[in-house]
Amino acid sequence: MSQYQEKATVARIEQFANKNFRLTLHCPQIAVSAKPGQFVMIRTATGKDPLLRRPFSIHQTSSGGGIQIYFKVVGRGTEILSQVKKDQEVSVLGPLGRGFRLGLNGPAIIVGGGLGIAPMLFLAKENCRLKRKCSDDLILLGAREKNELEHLLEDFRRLGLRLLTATDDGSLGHHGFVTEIMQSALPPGCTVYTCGPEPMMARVGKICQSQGIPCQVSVESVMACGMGACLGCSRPAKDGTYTHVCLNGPVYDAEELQWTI
Amino acid sequence: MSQYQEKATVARIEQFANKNFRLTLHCPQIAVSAKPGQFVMIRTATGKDPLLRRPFSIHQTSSGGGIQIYFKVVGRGTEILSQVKKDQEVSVLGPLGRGFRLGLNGPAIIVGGGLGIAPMLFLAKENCRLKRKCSDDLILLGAREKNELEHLLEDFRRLGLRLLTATDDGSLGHHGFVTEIMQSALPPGCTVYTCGPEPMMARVGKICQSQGIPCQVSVESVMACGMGACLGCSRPAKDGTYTHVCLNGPVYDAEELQWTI
Amino acid sequence: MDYMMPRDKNQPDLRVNIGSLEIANPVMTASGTFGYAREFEGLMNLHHLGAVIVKGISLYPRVGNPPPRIVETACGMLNAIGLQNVGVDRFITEKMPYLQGLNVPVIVNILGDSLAEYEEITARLAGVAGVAGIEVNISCPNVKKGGVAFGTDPIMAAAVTGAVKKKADVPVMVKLSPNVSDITVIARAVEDAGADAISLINTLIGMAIDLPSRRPALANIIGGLSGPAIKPVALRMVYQVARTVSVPVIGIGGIESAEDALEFMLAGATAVQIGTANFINPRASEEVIEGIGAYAKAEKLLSIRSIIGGLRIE
Amino acid sequence: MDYMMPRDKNQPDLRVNIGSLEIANPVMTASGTFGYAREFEGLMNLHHLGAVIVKGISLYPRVGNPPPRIVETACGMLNAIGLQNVGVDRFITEKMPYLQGLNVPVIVNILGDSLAEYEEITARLAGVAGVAGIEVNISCPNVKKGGVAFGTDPIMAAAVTGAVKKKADVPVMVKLSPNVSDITVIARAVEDAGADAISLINTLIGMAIDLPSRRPALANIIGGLSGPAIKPVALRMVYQVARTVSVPVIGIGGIESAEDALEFMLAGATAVQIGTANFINPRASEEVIEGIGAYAKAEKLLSIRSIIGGLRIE
Ligand SMILES: Cc1cc2nc3c(=O)[nH]c(=O)nc-3n(C[C@H](O)[C@H](O)[C@H](O)COP(=O)(O)OP(=O)(O)OC[C@H]3O[C@@H](n4cnc5c(N)ncnc54)[C@H](O)[C@@H]3O)c2cc1C
Ligand SMILES: Cc1cc2nc3c(=O)[nH]c(=O)nc-3n(C[C@H](O)[C@H](O)[C@H](O)COP(=O)(O)OP(=O)(O)OC[C@H]3O[C@@H](n4cnc5c(N)ncnc54)[C@H](O)[C@@H]3O)c2cc1C
Ligand SMILES: Cc1cc2nc3c(=O)[nH]c(=O)nc-3n(C[C@H](O)[C@H](O)[C@H](O)COP(=O)(O)O)c2cc1C
Ligand SMILES: Cc1cc2nc3c(=O)[nH]c(=O)nc-3n(C[C@H](O)[C@H](O)[C@H](O)COP(=O)(O)O)c2cc1C
Ligand code: FES
Ligand code: FES
Repeated sequence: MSQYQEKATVARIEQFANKNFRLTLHCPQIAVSAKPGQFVMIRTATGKDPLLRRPFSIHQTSSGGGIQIYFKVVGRGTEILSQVKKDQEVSVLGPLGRGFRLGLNGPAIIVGGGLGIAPMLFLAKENCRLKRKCSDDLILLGAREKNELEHLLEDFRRLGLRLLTATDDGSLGHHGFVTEIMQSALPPGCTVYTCGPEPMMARVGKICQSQGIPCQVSVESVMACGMGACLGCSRPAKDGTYTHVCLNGPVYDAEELQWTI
Repeated sequence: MSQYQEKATVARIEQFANKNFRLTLHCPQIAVSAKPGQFVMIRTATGKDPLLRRPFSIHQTSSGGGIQIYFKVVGRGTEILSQVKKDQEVSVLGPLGRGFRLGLNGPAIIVGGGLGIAPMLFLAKENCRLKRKCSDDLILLGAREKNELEHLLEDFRRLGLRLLTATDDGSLGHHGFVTEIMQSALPPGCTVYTCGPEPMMARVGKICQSQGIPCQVSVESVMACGMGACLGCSRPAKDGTYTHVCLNGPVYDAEELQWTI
Repeated sequence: MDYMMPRDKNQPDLRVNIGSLEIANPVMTASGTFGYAREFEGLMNLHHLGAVIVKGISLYPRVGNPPPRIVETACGMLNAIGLQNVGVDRFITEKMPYLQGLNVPVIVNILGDSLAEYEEITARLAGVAGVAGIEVNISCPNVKKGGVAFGTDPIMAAAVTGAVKKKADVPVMVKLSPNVSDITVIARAVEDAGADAISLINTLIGMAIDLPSRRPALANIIGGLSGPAIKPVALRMVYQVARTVSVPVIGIGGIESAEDALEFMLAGATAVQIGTANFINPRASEEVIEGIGAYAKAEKLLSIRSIIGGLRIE
Repeated sequence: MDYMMPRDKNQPDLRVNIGSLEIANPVMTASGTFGYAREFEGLMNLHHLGAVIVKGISLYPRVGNPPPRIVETACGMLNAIGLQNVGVDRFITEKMPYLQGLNVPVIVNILGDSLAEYEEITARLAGVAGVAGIEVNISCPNVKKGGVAFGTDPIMAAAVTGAVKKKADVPVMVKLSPNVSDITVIARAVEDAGADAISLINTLIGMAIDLPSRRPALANIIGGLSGPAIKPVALRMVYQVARTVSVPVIGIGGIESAEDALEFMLAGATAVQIGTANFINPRASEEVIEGIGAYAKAEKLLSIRSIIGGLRIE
């Protein structure tokens, strides 16, 4: 498992919704070794404040040595990151964590909500590549409103997979939660992959459990190091101990974790 | 004495020598009330690090509401400041301190060295305006080498005053210290104004003292507040007490201060 | 004396009580960071302040330490001003007239080398028009005890408190030093000795070195650390003390915004003081007051008092 | 055991001694910030380290605190990991084999609830191949004394030191807590009790609050403050302790760069530890070593030892 601390160059920064941005970084070592579901830790400040790196899922990689992250401005770190300029240098550490287990037989049902859509593009792409046949895969994406989704759809559409959308306000696709369209869409023998807000993932996990379908979830946690050194990113596991999201995750079998719905 | 905390807009940033920059800021309230020798305190970071504002002399003001500072990158604050972009917002506090006493009869001999040239342009201009007749004023500017000086000269030349230069390496004007050309150039009844490295100012002060010529110096000190609130900017005064550079200075009669030459 | 403006019934009630002193809002300026207030008159509306706490005053004038007196550190600064001040007599004649005109409670921060000095300053301040409170800085070295700070020993801290209380005709706040093993022991000692309120924290003792010259960055070698860097320590101590004593606690340390101030109030502070932030943003205290008001309105609080100590812990 | 590589005569001598332990350079990784070293193997050259100090080990495994365990603060962070670790037995069987292979001195940081526990861990570590030193974390609560930290009382601090010394077959460093009124008292106590070296500082106790939820930011309410924010406090304490004791002092607290490390050495530290900086820059310790080497070369120092305590004070 190779990891790198690279001085990445900003290749592109795009603003989608009001607070949603997509950042393309040139960091060839990380790009070539990244797996879907893994993440990077990025230094947002040049000074000592904010001090810690911020974790972001890898949205996709390019053969030219680029990686993309898709993020929302929620605080100071993401605010600074949203203001980077082309050609600026940014320190990126990665790839980190355990990604999705891919290439399984049967249809892949990929369920992303909100920022949880970020890792799903890389996942869908790579899974297709590994499985060769992916015509029965299905992508379900949910967001609050249309403009949080539409800019991302283009890249997903290019994969040629079946794609359904849902928005809380009905401005695009199904009017309601993405879990509502998922419920009836689970073919036998499928595997569900999900990332999104905790309640959404808990719900997805529960649906899968009740139907006996395997479900991989990508979860978050506060992180200081992202590489197993600080033990800060603990999360209660099913067996009563703690698991460390940066090392044992961020992807888990839904059953390994404790969920409060 | 009006002071303002303004959100200034960067109108222009110019790089002169390797580490020397000139920054033009639009902050009309400060511009209109500034006097030569006064300074501003600028926040360089958007985060909490570096925490404190940095002091800079006012290089010149424009009737359009602009002020200029001329600075050298010596640490983190000035590094950040050298990287501002046009239209960026920067918080500026000023004008601060007591400036030069101007409009005195007799020739003004203006001696600036290194970054100490910064306040001298504003001084020369304003002094000319107040005195009306300034054909016998003299400007002496020193620096380490040509490219630290030449970009600044244009604005000085525009004043139409007599101007002599000196460089440590002889690449422009007199080869040596500016104090060497000053020594012989002091006409009777003149007033000397100076700003530059401590040893230079001490030397200038001493020459003036020996010839009985009044000498105003602009000095530096570390500063936290720039407005008399922290008492951090103390400097030993002649009488054994401390003076506060931000309030009682930065301009003093050379005789008020203790000098070590 | 009544400092209160008639209250607008549509605005949330920001008043809080520090012993018998009612202040219009919970925001004061910290000693040594706001001069004698006048320095800020052009940059903010001084009348809006909950209270002004002036630079520490001693019995006799002090010239302070040689430079350098300050140095920046990560998210903070060290100062070794050396308690420069004009002395209590000149303070009363030269500074009080202006301060009194502000119509804002003036709290005088006092310091001394000995119990007698604390007592004497307090005596001279008694009856001075405009003085609404006294804040006792006990982080000063006790000359009689070989320079150990009054504030690091519960017995000495109580003795200073008692000495001041004996002569004071206004509420007395005691300002604690954070450089102690157990802040609650000191807090309890000064409460028992009669303190009407406890303010904390004063600066942490720190040091910086200038590598190129291999010299201490401060002429005094060590100095007091303030600013955002110390906020977590301050918040912890305020939380501990507020759970220990029953007098009002005033939170100080790295407060820059209304959010910071509200966190201190949740931890148990009745009011807060703005220190180093004044240097960076001269309008900091006014903005904190505005922000607290906006929060109270948004959260539909009838009185800001309702959040004091309101930290949710299960 | 000899950890030394044959020394290049054109390179400055960076070796320093911690009691009887000679290390190749004065840079160690701080306990709890470097895992068990293996986490960093792909990102830096572990063989370059002066020493590795591993995450604190207790007699029995500990699961640690519930989340959230960490929160960022201004130029720092708070942690309340809750001393999660695999316990001394699994440490020896699972972690030591890899560590031993590094050919770098391994110092084991130990912690306990009682004197007996400290003693027993030390006994189990005695004779374990690869263990080059023990660092005693005395910031832990003494269960018998109602949870007061061993490190805040000179008598308890000395007792722990004595208990560990009794069983240890390698040099013993005692790591001091900064949450005390007078660090020199504790330092003297542990030196008298036989400590071979003193490391400081451990974290300052702090707290953070999440305003929107009105809850403590850490599940444990309070946590340990580390990072650049605490550097001035650490530097001051190292300076004070180095002037008080004659055993080597190891400086810790907010060190991110060679400049920081050199400042601690000027203040009297024989070596330093890199903590929080490892999280931000996994190569931090290696870069500090390189930077110290470059400084020694530029300043034409025959040995880095010549700057220890070299602060110029007139
Ligand atoms: C493995 C992993 C992968 C991640 N991938 C992505 C991604 O692809 N895209 C993305 O946008 N984010 C992602 N995140 C979340 C991202 O790391 C945080 O949003 C970011 O660290 C916030 O930094 P900040 O400095 O802007 O906010 P801070 O100033 O640190 O926090 C500001 C406020 O936002 C809250 N906050 C923190 N994290 C979140 C969050 N995730 N959502 C909402 N509020 C939050 C904080 O509690 C705080 O109140 C991921 C997190 C992890 C652990
Ligand atoms: C009243 C006043 C007016 C000033 N006017 C100007 C001006 O017009 N142009 C200008 O360039 N500077 C001017 N200065 C100096 C300027 O304020 C400092 O250079 C600046 O604060 C350095 O900030 P920094 O964060 O880059 O350096 P820091 O990171 O704070 O310091 C980096 C290193 O540089 C050293 N240093 C600090 N100040 C200076 C200095 N003046 N010269 C050389 N080394 C220094 C520090 O000791 C430290 O070792 C003025 C200072 C004062 C008090
Ligand atoms: C420059 C300076 C001078 C100070 N002078 C005093 C003083 O005279 N008396 C006092 O009790 N506290 C003094 N303090 C401490 C502050 O009042 C305050 O307790 C401390 O700075 C922490 O708050 P802050 O982080 O908001 O600055 C001073 C602080 C600074 C920075
Ligand atoms: C996440 C974390 C875990 C820590 N765990 C331990 C520990 O187990 N034992 C110990 O003695 N110190 C521990 N420390 C303290 C560090 O070793 C160090 O003393 C402190 O962080 C100050 O140094 P720094 O500012 O460089 O991080 C820990 C610190 C952090 C941040
Ligand atoms: S973030 Fe440090 S161990 Fe996971
Ligand atoms: S810089 Fe604060 S008083 Fe001068």
